[in-house]
Amino acid sequence: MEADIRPIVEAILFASEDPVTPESLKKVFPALTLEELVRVLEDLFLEYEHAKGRGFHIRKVKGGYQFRTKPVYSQWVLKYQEAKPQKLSRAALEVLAIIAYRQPITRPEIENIRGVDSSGALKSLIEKNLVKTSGRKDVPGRPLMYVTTSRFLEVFGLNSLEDLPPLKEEEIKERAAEAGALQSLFSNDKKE
Amino acid sequence: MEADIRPIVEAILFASEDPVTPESLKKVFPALTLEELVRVLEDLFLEYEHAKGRGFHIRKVKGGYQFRTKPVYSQWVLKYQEAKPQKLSRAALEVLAIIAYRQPITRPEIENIRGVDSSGALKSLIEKNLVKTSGRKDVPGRPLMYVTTSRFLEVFGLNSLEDLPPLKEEEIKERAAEAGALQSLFSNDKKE
Amino acid sequence: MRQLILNFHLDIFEGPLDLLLYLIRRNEFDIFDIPIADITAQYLEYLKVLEQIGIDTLADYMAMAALLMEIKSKMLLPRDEEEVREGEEGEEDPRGRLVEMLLTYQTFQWAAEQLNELPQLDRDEFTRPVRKREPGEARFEDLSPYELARAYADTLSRRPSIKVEVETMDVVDKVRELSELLHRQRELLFTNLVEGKSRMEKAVYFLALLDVVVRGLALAHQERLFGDILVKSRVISGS
Repeated sequence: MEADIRPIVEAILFASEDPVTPESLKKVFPALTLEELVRVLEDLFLEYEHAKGRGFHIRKVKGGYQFRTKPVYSQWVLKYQEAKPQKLSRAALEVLAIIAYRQPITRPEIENIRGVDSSGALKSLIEKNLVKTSGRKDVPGRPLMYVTTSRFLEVFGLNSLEDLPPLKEEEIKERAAEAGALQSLFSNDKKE
Repeated sequence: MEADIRPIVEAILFASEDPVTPESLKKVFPALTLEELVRVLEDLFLEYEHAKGRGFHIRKVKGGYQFRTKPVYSQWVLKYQEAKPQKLSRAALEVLAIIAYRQPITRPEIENIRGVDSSGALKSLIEKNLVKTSGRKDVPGRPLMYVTTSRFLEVFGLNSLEDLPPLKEEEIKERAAEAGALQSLFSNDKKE
Repeated sequence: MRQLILNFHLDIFEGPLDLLLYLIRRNEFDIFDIPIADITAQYLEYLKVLEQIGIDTLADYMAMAALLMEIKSKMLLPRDEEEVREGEEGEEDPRGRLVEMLLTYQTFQWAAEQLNELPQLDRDEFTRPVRKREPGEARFEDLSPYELARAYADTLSRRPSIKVEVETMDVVDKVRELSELLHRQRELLFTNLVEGKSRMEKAVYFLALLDVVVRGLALAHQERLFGDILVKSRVISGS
């Protein structure tokens, strides 16, 4: 019986983020005693402890068992993970661009420009340390204002925000025309 | 050399969320050729393929290699995690199959094959990131075209779209030809 | 009781083709030689129940009923024997298209089953949950400041164009319509212009109004926020 459940326990260990305790295994194997479950976990632990040429093993943490890569290989794992480029989602890139060019800016203002909810993208940018809050805007509701971080400059290879590429000529004209249309509407309003 | 890096590669695989490609390993081992890296990955793959009593193995996904638990133990893992398995409805599976084999394809084309409105199923597939739009078809009305995503390959554990189970196209044609034969039979039938 | 059984089956049908395939299997019909009168009768039985339940996809089932009845009537037509003898190609089984539809759909039903049998992530297999790394470690792929500038420009340019893209033709049409109206009546109220129009149409009218104002053809005047907009022609009539 115990031999049969070993690969099952191994699969459970493999797929869980936190250390697996004998107690927590009880819910999966109610027919087994705690002692039996401890023995299965210990067997697995020892098997990896004695195995040669493996990149990972089992560690006893917080009263449970957890798969971890071996410390001797940590530099390689880190090297791989750092070399592996992360992708910014399209939404995140857009929000980042708006903040970069319009900072400081509030979330409602960002969402006004994009026309869609941007909380998820904003959150991921903060997690990636590309964007941070910087005080609150002095308008009703006092919304948080967002700015880019120094890490942002680093990632994009910029010396300062002044190094951001100017927007394309046509783009600026287009925007001016857009603003102009609304302005004339406004000024007509005033005139009459 | 290759023997020495095997545990390192194993550690990298073990600590990586996404499938590890030989190309991405190149950055960690610039001195090794792609062929050598492929051989290390293949050796590891085969080792786990032949190992008995393990709870997990290596799968080839999206052109890379990834550790995953073995499907036979899924019910136990789900029970431990107190999670419900992610399942697709039959309608969603049908639409997904049509898109997978016929991409790029428009919604009217999908609905033509299924004979029924498929907007709900399509929407749920887009929400699950299994399907995305890819331009518009150059026909009147310019309908959106749909394709499968790389997440689709990941979820179904496919290396590429070529790994899809072959659609028995020839068989359909054969059957159609048979139908033709029956048609003439039919007209003979009437004659007598 | 019978009704209940029918309901149960209807729930699991994915559409008219699925229902037809079910009927073919249940009756052990030959898909290449479907007794059309028989299957039509059975199909219509089911359709009655569907109507009672009032399902969303009723229209699709009705379309199939129409096709079945069309085929049935064609099958009843007496055939010209001469024609049959002469043109083998010209003579087509009225069921041909239906058989083709059923076969294609059946193929993809089969394909869906194949997909379903593949081990699926988070259903049959699980990856290692990898701890999130510390912020600041991230490297980003193919990103340059220009990427950022393009994203910004794209975002800005997309804003007004969304509505225009949907009904490009309409804006042009509406501009023309608005110009003609202004030419005739000199001034008008925006609410009168868009009265009874769909939301999309209202938006398009508003874009048209902006366009006319930008071209200097008209003046727009709004007394207060959310108030009505008075549009006045600036074109001197008769010139």
